[in-house]
Amino acid sequence: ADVTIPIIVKDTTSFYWQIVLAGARAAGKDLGVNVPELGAQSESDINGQITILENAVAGAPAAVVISPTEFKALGKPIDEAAKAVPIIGIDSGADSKAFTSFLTTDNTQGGRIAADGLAAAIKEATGKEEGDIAIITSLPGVGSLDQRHNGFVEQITAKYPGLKVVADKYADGQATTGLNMMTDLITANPNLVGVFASNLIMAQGVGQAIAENKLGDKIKVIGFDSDEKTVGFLKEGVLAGLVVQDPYRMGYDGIKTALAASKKEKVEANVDTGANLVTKANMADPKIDALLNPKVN
Amino acid sequence: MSVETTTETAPVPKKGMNILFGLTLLGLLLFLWLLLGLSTTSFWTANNISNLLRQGAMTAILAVGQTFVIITAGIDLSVGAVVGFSSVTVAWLLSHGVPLWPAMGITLLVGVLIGAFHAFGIVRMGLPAFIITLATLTSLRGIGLLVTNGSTISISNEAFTNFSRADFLGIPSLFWMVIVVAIPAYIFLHLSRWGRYLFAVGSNSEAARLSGVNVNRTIYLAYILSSTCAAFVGLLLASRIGIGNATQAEGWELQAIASSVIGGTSLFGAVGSVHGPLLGAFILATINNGANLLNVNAFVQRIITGVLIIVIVYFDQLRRRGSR
Amino acid sequence: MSVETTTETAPVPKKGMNILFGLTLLGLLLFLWLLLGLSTTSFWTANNISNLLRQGAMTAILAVGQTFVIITAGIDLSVGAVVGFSSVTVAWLLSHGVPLWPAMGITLLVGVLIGAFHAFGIVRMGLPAFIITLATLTSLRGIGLLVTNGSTISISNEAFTNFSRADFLGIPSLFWMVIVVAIPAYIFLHLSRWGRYLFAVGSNSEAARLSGVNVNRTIYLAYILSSTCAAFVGLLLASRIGIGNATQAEGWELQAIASSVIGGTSLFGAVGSVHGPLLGAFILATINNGANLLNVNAFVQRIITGVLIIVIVYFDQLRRRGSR
Amino acid sequence: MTGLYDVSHRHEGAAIAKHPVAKGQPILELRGLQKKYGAVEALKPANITFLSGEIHAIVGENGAGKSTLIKLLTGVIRRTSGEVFWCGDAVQLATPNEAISRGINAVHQEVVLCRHLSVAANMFLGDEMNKNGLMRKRAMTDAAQAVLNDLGFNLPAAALLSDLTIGQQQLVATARAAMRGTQFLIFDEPTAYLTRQESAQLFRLIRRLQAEGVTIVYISHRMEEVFELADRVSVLRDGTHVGTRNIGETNDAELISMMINRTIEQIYHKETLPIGGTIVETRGLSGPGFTDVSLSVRAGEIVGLYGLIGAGRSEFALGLYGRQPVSSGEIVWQGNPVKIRNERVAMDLGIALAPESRRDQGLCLNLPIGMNINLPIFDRLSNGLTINRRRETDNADRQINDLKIKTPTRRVLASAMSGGNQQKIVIGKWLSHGAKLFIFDEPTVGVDVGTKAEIYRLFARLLEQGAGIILISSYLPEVYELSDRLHVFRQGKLVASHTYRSASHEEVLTQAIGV
Ligand SMILES: Nc1ncnc2c1ncn2[C@@H]1O[C@H](COP(=O)(O)OP(=O)(O)OP(=O)(O)O)[C@@H](O)[C@H]1O
Ligand SMILES: Nc1ncnc2c1ncn2[C@@H]1O[C@H](COP(=O)(O)OP(=O)(O)OP(=O)(O)O)[C@@H](O)[C@H]1O
Ligand SMILES: [Mg+2]
Ligand SMILES: [Mg+2]
Repeated sequence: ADVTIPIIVKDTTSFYWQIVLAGARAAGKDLGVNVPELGAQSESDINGQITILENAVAGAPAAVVISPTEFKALGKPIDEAAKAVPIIGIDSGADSKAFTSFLTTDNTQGGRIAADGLAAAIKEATGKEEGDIAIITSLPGVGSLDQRHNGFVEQITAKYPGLKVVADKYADGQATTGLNMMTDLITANPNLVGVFASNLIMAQGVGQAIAENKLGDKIKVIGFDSDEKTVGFLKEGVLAGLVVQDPYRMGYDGIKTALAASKKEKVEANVDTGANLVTKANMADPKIDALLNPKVN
Repeated sequence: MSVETTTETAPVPKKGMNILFGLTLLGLLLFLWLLLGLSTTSFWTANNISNLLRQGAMTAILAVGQTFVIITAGIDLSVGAVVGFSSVTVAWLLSHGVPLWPAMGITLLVGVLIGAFHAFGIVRMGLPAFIITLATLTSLRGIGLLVTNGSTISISNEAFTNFSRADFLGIPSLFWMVIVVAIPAYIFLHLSRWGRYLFAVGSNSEAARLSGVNVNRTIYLAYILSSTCAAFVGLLLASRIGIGNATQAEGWELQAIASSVIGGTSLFGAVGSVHGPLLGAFILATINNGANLLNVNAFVQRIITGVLIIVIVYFDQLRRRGSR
Repeated sequence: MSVETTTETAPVPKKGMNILFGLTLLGLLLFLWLLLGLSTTSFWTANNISNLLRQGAMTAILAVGQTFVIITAGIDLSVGAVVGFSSVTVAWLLSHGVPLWPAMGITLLVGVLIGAFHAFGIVRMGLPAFIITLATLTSLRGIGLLVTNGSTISISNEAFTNFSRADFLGIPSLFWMVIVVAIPAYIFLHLSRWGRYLFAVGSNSEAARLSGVNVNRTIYLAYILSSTCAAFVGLLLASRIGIGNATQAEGWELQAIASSVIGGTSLFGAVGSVHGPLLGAFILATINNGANLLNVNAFVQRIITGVLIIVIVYFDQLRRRGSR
Repeated sequence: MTGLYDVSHRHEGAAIAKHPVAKGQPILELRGLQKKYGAVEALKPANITFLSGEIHAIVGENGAGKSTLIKLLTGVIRRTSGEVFWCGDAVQLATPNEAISRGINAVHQEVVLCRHLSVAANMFLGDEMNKNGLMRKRAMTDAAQAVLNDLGFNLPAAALLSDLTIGQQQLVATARAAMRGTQFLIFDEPTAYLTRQESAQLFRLIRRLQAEGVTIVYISHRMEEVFELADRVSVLRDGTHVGTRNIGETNDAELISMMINRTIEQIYHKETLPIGGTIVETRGLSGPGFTDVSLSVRAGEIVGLYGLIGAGRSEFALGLYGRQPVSSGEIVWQGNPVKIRNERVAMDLGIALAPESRRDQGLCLNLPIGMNINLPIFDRLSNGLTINRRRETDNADRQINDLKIKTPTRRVLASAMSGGNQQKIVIGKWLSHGAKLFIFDEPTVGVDVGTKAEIYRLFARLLEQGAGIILISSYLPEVYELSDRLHVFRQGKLVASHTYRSASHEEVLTQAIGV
């Protein structure tokens, strides 16, 4: 395999991106492509990702698959890189027209799905789409989290006037902080009926707070992404739902598309890999089950 | 009024002052609690006080361990990484079928080894504490991520994960753990000769050595205690969030150091106590808890924390200077 | 073989050793380059060398600023936050219609003010450098997030954003900026009397004061230089990423400190140079660049970085001890 | 501009001595000058006048306030109240800078220089030679070397300060003060770490400065120096200025009784005791700084070690104590050959070392006095896990009483003590520990006459209890009068040995210098 196609994710220390990498790895094996797995170690490390992109391009690969960590910031570097190699975007966009192909999961749409899911769960529990809700964001200044946040707020304002966002919190990327914030929110807002925890780590922390206080029936939590822990929470009814993307497919198809592009084959310019709401009710679906249990290793 | 207070001959509180100072910090804490009680309805609920005690507990234990090191005029930047790494260690062991008690024992032992490695680097290799602990910080996170492949290991042992939620005599078990650590720590630091040796080494290691103090052993002791406290906190964290994850507890080292300094520990060594860092940690926890209850903007909360650190440490300095 | 090297009576390198040591670090850097040239085909390409020079540039400038502070036996933990805050400042100013040059000037001025505030805290309020800069770290991130409302501010000024990608005489503009900073820094530190005062204050501030050195002013100078370097790096970062974002450059302070120490600066003060930190920064950049080219697992990369920091600083210590 | 050398430009154009003061007229007047540290009144309101061109000695017990007075005059600390008139003008003297730019300079009791800088850099610190904004390093090194040579100090200007011994550092501080254009120069116990020979050089320097019109203030605990140098002498007691005398109109006895309010018949307290068995013997001991030293100490005797600065006596002591590795030779302890690998081994054998530098080796300055005194014996004060508080405080208080350490309580930090009192803490620490062999390295540096006599009496008490003492001192009268056997060191070697008073001062000195 002398064809090299590096994949650059946003944060190698997160489970979500490890699934993307696993998909890419599988594609590499299937297609006989050498796939260096690259990425910054925090979604907020923009400069780090630019650096990695530069380094990757310097290795003269056949193509590069990248998930831009910030829309505006990665625009120019991708323009620059695209002069040398075809660039395939996955997950999130960038301010560049140079992508050969683009496989997204629309994070804004994910936020909207979370809002719908939360409203439905609240309605199921209380009979009405009314009450106080809160948003907990893992880290400020991260593009995809911002989009989820905005999509969520947009949808709530537009469709569910009865739901009121009483707290809009930012943590520091630590599950414990999410947990502490949640316990304090419970204390401060006795009428809280729902929470949107917009990534995996926050869903874990918030879920733990709900579990500790046995409030799964009263406070409905929608998380984002999944792992063993949060799926367990879902089963126990601690979490009401998870918005799950298809990271495995994104990684797999990303490499596949990149290989095609490097051979100058025609590839589709835009692919939406979609986002799904998983609840206790539909988690047994084979399609959903595959999403929840990706073949990571 | 001059920089001399920041050199190694920084002023030191008198014995009596020490207790007074402890009281004043306690006063500050009580004052904050009073204030929050007046401005929110939910602060003085049993539930919230439990939460508060839980929230401050882990930093408090880290801060006590850190204080031993700072008293010897050292610093331990690795504690956050050790916490994360320990959560991974115990989760990994449990998921590989190791029974609970041995798994916890091994995790603590790993803490001991990490501390011994730090002391080795300082004593035998002559490295600055800042550097060796910074290096382990980096490496430990890497090892933990490698073990977990960047993801988390769930802990299914119910007994273990229920522990951090449990209460005993109405007080959260996590806070009991603070007491379990603080009492021996107090005896060690304030009543035993080893505590005195920590102070002596921090004040003038050459004089301590010529007085027959085993300086190297004292340094080993300090760093081992710090890392072991951190490993212990790792266990608590794993129990609390039910997962092992190498990137957890990021930045906790700075919180621990800040708690310690707020609690009157001098970064130049030879000044510190056990009760100070505990109060410091709960003051910081109260600030966060209060800000959450008052629904203060998360960003404003950061600003307030920074400002309060300056204010508290400044008044501490004033008090000490006054006592001269 | 003893702990005394970690107290304020750390060994002092001889004059001649200083240059030799610089050479040896340079040797290490060249050795790494040779090694990477042999083990990868892509290392010695014009493109990659440009990348390397760009990647090391920002840390290098931060490390030089940090070195001034460390020489006075201080520390500046805020530089990463200042970088992020400056990127927000310049982006905000540009987006509010302030022309480019004034916007950059104001950003640098903000850096000066932050540094002055640190020195004020240290000199007038008697706070440890660790604490005051830790507090500003926290607060500045908060302020930046508040200004941007937790998001980013785009920079539309093409001249500004193209700068960091430009070359001049085949050398990346970012690396030119290193030279622009390093030359005056060298003259300042090694040839002017103010540089000598930095060393004197770090060695024994009381002695410096008694000799009529204005210790306070020297400390102001050191912290202002450090923060201004950081603000300058903030401008470069904003130019490179085309946005202002308060959470950028997280942990860069530790990288800057590590670069400085790898470059032979002593955290106990009074030992340091301008060329050392530059070499240190490019050694770290080379390690990262090489690991990427060799497709080393990102987690293993962390482990290697930690281990290399220990090894390099250890050999530095050995060399110094040998020189006594 | 006055001063010996034309290398300083600090005062060019500065307002130094607007009205030149004629010799013999008041140049500096203190009116009600007072300093309080919290409740401690270190200096009670004092009225002292210094006359232009005189050598004015200040004497007093430890903690009498001498250094405090000097620190006030040099802007190191700020006064609590009172006025100071310089050349007739009221001045603040709020910062060292102000004092220096008026021409007031000092060589402080504790050497305060930057150990990371070169000798030359230290000498020019704050007063560098510049050209176009850049330092002229070469020119400064040359100029510094010229000054050192001219003063007869055999020191390399390019060396790092940390390579010098504490005595040599003292010389650098002296050379520096002499070099700076100055009108008023204060020496705070400059000879504490100096031997006879260097002291003589220093005195020549002081006389040269006086001839140039510089006013000198000279603080010392050595009476003979005061009588040799001074024109007038002021006495402080407990922070009070008790009087000023013309040197011709007073004598030893009067000054001592002014200082301590009583008289001392005999300073060098020496009892002849029966000499016991050999406690320790070194055979051809070599290590860093000393080679082939063979000597022995018997119970009941004081073995004195004399030599010039850097002769290797302290290094020998540290080697014997296990602090530094011994490269060859043998140590025999009460008949058995032993290897002393570290300090703990030495202590367990029964060796105690009171080191020479109280700041660097002797004291934990920012810890309380009591903790310092008890440091070697905490294991003995503990019952298993915890320390017995009662025994801890009793022991500290006993040493404070016995040694008359001037402090309200054992809780005061060691850093708040005067130089001499700090020295007493170091000694007290080892008295409470007890030992068979005591090594005292410069035990009376900075200690006042009265306390010196007490320390010598303590020596006698230790000897009576069957201990042996190695006394290292650069103060010849002390070693000469106290030692049962006196060994002379030169360049790391033991070059001569004498029994009690068997050689003259001159003979011993000649052997130490080696001419
Ligand atoms: N920083 C300080 N804080 C409190 N008290 C102090 C401080 N410095 C000095 N003192 C006290 O002031 C008094 C005078 O001290 P000073 O150093 O002037 O004595 P001295 O005459 O120089 O003695 P010595 O001969 O021992 O050097 C002493 O009682 C001392 O304890
Ligand atoms: N760490 C060291 N390494 C090498 N040589 C040293 C060291 N310390 C001191 N020396 C040298 O050893 C010699 C003996 O110094 P030492 O301090 O023992 O002399 P001393 O007789 O006690 O004189 P002093 O009166 O200065 O204390 C000196 O020449 C000194 O420069
Ligand atoms: Mg004195
Ligand atoms: Mg000596």
